[in-house]
Amino acid sequence: NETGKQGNTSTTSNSNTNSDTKGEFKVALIAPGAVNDGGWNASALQGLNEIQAKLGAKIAYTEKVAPANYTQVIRTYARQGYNLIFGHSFDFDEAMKSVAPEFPNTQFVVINGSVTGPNLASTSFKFGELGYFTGMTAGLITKSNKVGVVAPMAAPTVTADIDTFKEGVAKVNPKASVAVSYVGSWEDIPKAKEAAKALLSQGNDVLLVMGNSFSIGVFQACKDANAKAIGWVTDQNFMAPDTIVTSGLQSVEALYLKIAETAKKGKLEPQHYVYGMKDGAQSLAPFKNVPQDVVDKVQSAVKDYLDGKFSIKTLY
Amino acid sequence: MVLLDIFTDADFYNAAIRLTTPLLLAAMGGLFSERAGVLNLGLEGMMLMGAFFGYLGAFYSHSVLIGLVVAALCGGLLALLHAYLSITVKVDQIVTAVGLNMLALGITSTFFRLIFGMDLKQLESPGMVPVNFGALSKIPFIGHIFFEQVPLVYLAVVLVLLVNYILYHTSWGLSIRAAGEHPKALDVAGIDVVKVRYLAVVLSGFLSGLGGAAITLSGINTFYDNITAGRGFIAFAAIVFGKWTAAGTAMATLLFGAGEALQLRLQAFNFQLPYQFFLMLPYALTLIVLIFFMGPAKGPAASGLPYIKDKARGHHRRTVKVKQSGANL
Amino acid sequence: MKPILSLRGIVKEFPGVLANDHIDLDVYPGEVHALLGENGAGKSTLMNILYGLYGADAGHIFLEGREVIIDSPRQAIRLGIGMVHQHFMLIPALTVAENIILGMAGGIHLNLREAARKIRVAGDQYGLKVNPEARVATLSVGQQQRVEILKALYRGARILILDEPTAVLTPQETQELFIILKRLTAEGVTVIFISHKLNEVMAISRRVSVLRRGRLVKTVFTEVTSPEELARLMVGREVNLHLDKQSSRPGMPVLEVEDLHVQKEQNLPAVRGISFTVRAGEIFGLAGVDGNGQSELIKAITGLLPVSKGRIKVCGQEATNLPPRKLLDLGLAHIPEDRQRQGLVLDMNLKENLILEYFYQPPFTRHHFLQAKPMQELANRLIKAYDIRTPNSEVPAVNLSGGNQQKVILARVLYRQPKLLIAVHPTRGLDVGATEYIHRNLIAERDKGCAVLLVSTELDEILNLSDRIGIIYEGVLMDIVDTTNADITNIGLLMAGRKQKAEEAV
Amino acid sequence: MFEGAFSGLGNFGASLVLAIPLMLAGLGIALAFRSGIFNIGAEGQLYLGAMAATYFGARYHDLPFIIHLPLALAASCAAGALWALIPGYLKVRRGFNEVITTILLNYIGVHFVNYAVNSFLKDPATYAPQSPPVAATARLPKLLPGTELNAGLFLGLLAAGILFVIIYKTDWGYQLRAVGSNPEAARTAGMNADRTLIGAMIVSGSLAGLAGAVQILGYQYILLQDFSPNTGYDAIAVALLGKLNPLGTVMAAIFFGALRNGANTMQILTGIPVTIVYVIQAIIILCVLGFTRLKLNFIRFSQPREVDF
Ligand SMILES: Nc1ncnc2c1ncn2[C@@H]1O[C@H](COP(=O)(O)OP(=O)(O)OP(=O)(O)O)[C@@H](O)[C@H]1O
Ligand SMILES: Nc1ncnc2c1ncn2[C@@H]1O[C@H](COP(=O)(O)OP(=O)(O)OP(=O)(O)O)[C@@H](O)[C@H]1O
Ligand SMILES: [Mg+2]
Ligand SMILES: [Mg+2]
Repeated sequence: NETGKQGNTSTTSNSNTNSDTKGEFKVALIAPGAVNDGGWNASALQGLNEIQAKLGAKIAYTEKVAPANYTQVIRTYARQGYNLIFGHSFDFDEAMKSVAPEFPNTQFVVINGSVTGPNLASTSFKFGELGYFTGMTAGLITKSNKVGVVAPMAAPTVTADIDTFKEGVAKVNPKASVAVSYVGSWEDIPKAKEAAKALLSQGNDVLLVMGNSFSIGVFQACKDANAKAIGWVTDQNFMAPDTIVTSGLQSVEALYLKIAETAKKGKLEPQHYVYGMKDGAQSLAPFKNVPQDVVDKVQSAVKDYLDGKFSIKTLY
Repeated sequence: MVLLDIFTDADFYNAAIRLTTPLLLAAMGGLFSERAGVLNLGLEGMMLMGAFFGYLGAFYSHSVLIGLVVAALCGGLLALLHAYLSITVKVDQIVTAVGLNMLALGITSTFFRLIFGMDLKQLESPGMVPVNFGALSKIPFIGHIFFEQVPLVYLAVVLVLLVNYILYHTSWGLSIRAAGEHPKALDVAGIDVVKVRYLAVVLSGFLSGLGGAAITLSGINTFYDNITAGRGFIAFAAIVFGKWTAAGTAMATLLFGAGEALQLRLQAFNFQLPYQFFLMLPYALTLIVLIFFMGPAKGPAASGLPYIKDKARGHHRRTVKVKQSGANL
Repeated sequence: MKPILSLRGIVKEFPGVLANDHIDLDVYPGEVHALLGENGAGKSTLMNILYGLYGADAGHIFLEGREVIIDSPRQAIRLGIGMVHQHFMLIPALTVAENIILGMAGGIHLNLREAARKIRVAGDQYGLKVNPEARVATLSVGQQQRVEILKALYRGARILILDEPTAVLTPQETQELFIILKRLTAEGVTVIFISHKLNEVMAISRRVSVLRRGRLVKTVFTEVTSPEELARLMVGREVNLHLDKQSSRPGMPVLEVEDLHVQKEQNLPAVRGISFTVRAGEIFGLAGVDGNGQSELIKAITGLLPVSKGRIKVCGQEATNLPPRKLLDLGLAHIPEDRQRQGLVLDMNLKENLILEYFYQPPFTRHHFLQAKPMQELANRLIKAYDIRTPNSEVPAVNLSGGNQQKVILARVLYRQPKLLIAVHPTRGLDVGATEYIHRNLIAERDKGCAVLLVSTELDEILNLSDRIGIIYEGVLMDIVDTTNADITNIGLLMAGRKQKAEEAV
Repeated sequence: MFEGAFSGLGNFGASLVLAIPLMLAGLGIALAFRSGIFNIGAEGQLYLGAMAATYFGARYHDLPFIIHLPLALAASCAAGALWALIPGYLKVRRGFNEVITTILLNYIGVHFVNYAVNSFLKDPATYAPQSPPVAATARLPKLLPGTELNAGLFLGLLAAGILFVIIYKTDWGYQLRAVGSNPEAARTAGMNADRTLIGAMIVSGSLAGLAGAVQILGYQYILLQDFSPNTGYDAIAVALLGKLNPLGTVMAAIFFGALRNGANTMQILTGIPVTIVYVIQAIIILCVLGFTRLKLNFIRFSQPREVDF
């Protein structure tokens, strides 16, 4: 299967050559966006690669799938004998729910979804946790007392963190204001950069960046304006080392691996798994270029939270 | 911060101009093509080619200039294909454009992955830096708006004048307009209609390619799948809005760019308005200005029609349509 | 004297049609050489070959004795051949100057002011006065014609081809054109002149070549021929060039127009207080130079333009500002000015075009469904009755020749047995045979008791057909005269707006 | 890809499923183009149609199937027609070029639907920006178990059949063709060109609205943001490729549906990245274009011409 390998430099996505081998563990990923987006979809592919590496599974993925095609793609994988099929967005709820009963021997998982069934589970992060602590960070390091958020769209999985971000800011810096700008896309780099520039020109000096591929544009704008930025999903510090102070980490890879491990043992419960900081699925990336007292303050708050000294309003 | 501050902040105007530039470049290119009678809905694909290959060129050559040249050439290459299909093979210009846009999306994203892999770190090429006007840039307000832009911005402005000059004051521009209005008359006057149209379409590709490069090479300096995100279609609409004139088209793109700059700033005011309405703003604004401040317009009479040499009668379904569009029935 | 241009054995075949069949033609310097032939005889095709628009299948072209190959208009222009096409090749959206210099060699920069100056000079030289800055769309047809000729001369044409140049001209404009042509030939320009109007050919040409069905029938000296002979050569049979008609017996008023005012697109008055009546059984001719409000008057009567003041009655019923369909229902029928733009849907086939006005009525439509059989029967009947030359009724109207297109409209319009027939330029561009045919039909309608309003810029046509003549000038009806005691000079003067002098002269 | 598109009942069914909206929207576009109005607003009309269908489909739960489904479908038609009426009105009464108004309305419509699923149409039972599922009584029945093929296909074919009859066999279609081909002659012959254009726009918008509805009521069952990107634009190519003929449009829609389905299946079966699939699709479209064009030339060339005069 030579052609199959062309586009995917390091990863292998082929699998059909010996698809009917009994006992083989086959895992498929269906991603709504492009897997090279440096964020949400890319982390799913990494997770998939982990599964291949650690569990020796056969893997395959389909990217840039529009909602109209969800069910068809899910079915095709199921028919090909895949044991575990991931839908990498809350969007997949309805499609998974309708296909899952047709293939009782296949396990279906919706990432960030909420549906469940005999062979259908979903997982979510504890949305809201990261927002609070990144908010604290932003509130502590802002000099203008104005901080901003560049977000793709107002989905609850996004706004939950924006809400707690505001709380976090208010907690440490009551004078500070928070402005939110929605780009309307996860990927439009130029537009996101302009959104960031608009926020920066209005005096905001710390931006939380919640995009996929568009984040790079926001980091550039912050760098140009000597402002600070906070990344999302993965540790994005390497994209702008002097600008990005920390990132809210959602260890999607770990999540995928964990689910695959459970599924391989055949023990995936029909439930809605929620993973948060307590599970180690969410955390803050190492701080860079931040005064030590800020780091200490945030980290002690994290510790207090983990110890149950206070709670954060999360989505789940 | 009050609402009015947006308009007293030079940054708003600076951003409006910045956002306008890619649209303007592509629209100026599209203007040539449309004036010559070839609908160019493929501007989107041509911009995308310019955006990617411009980035690629700059990345490997370490020279922005070479990047820009490559961008123009690659936009032109796709345009050449559009010209071949719509002028020589005479297939429908809109379906052709749909195919070409898809082709451009496929080619650019494939090469992007082949070359840069799936790495999270997006490599940056050199990019354009704002032109240094020395003291001029220091003029308060004005300086920030007009003298702190990347070179393509000035090129775009000059281009508006140049396009106007070419269309109305050169023999070649006259031929272009004739090709769009009445190709047979041009043919009879001894000019090769096919050649004129090819040139106009390829030129539209050059400029759209530059428009694409204006997205990737003015500070972002990187690429991503479908980075043009529909800007080519806006450029296409701007030509209609601008009534097929250089100045009108430029105003239309500026209106759109300003609308975008405005909505991004308005969002920060925490109005109790869903963000989708902000995202709509540039489009709604354009529609409102169109309806309330602009009259109906008429496009080139032979727009969208392939030129068939031996055809004795000039009638065709779409001719009739174009003639009637714009007129009050 | 040696011919300046010789064509030898020119053959051109279109799928199914041998448009030019081994044509030999000699044209001598400084002559006006007329080319005659029925519609579709192959005149335009031959000229298009000469101008490099079509490639000939066989044959040779000699210019001043040397063989030349003309494969593009550019080459033709280089060789000093200029052509004014049957359908003008002017771009309405551009100015006169832009049209004239289009495609001419020169620098990149267009110096329009300089070009305008040169055009004025050239215009003075040949007696072709035009305003170089005017947009072509604003010019009258006669002025456009002048622009076309100037365009050819400006490119240094020594041989000037004029394909039906007078088809759309008024008598005055034709006279002006002839003066210009005389002047040109005096300066050594050779003219090839195509026309269907025998009197014009007789008046202007030195020699006449007649084409029939793609073949050159004969070339004769004008001096030694007659219109009758030319007509016979063209058609291949005797043609009666003179209309016989009985005197009219007018009945009830069918069309009454009272103090009518109509405005043009830019709200300019186009019709200013016109009143007249057309009675059953008479032909009322409206004479006038094109662009004096005829179009607007007709559009107002047929419901296509709003009336701003005054009233119209059709068959005694109020008809002011009625929509077109209501008027058609009252018994009005309309042969429009431009058969291709207003009269036909060129993409639709003959059968469909024949029911354009009454497609929705039984028997053609029942319960909103088109009925194929009645349509077919009607088509068969009308094709036969009106001698429409077509292989079958499925042919798109675009493929019919002008004469046959006009017959389609005539057939359709008369099928309803109208009480009021409005015929605008009904024979424009048609050959003698077709013209005769249309004329006979108009008179037959009149004799059946139909009221006919005939609009034409050709005085001959008006005089031959009408019982009464109204003369329109700048939107005003100058006078109404009886044809029996009409004075041609007087009508001509009225058409030019010289009422005062006309009255003095009487 | 052909394997992916056509092999097996399931895959062919999936191709058909994707063809249904393209078919409906394409038919609407063909009709509008035929009448001389350049409706490139199917994208927005489709989104609003889907929104209306979802609204009525999810709002009621105790209606009988026989009322509920038609109600939801009718709502989608009404919404699509309304969105099409705006450019139609602006063109007929005010003379505005419909190309630009429809493009702008597309963006506005899509953003509005995104707003809807975040607000008044949002499913209160979930956090996701999506509508509640439409009731079982408003769903289009499935035709093939184990696929998404649903009665929407009949809707598409029915629409094509009806449109064919309307265009070629009725007085209204006759008038539409006449107005589209030569409005001036049509007016001179007593036809009301304005009313015809508005009528065509209403039908065109309704069909685009239906194209949105069949996706929701046929297999998606909930309304998501960006649920059907570019379908309205692809449908333009479908209509033109089908030569603005209803039957041609059906064929072209199936062709495009197969391409779209093939793209997904190809990724799965062969591992060819989707980006290369785009390239292949584009080349296929361009080749088909060139091919049909050649055929067209051939037909024209061999047509008998009338002989002499
Ligand atoms: N482009 C064409 N394609 C096919 N057939 C053509 C074409 N042009 C002309 N013909 C055919 O050639 C014949 C001669 O046409 P042509 O236009 O030369 O006639 P004509 O003498 O100029 O007629 P008219 O007096 O009406 O202008 C016609 O009968 C027609 O069938
Ligand atoms: N594009 C074409 N395809 C096929 N046949 C054509 C075409 N153009 C012209 N013809 C043929 O040319 C013939 C006459 O053409 P031509 O334009 O000379 O007509 P005409 O009598 O001069 O009309 P008009 O009165 O409008 O000048 C027709 O019989 C028609 O079949
Ligand atoms: Mg002719
Ligand atoms: Mg003729």
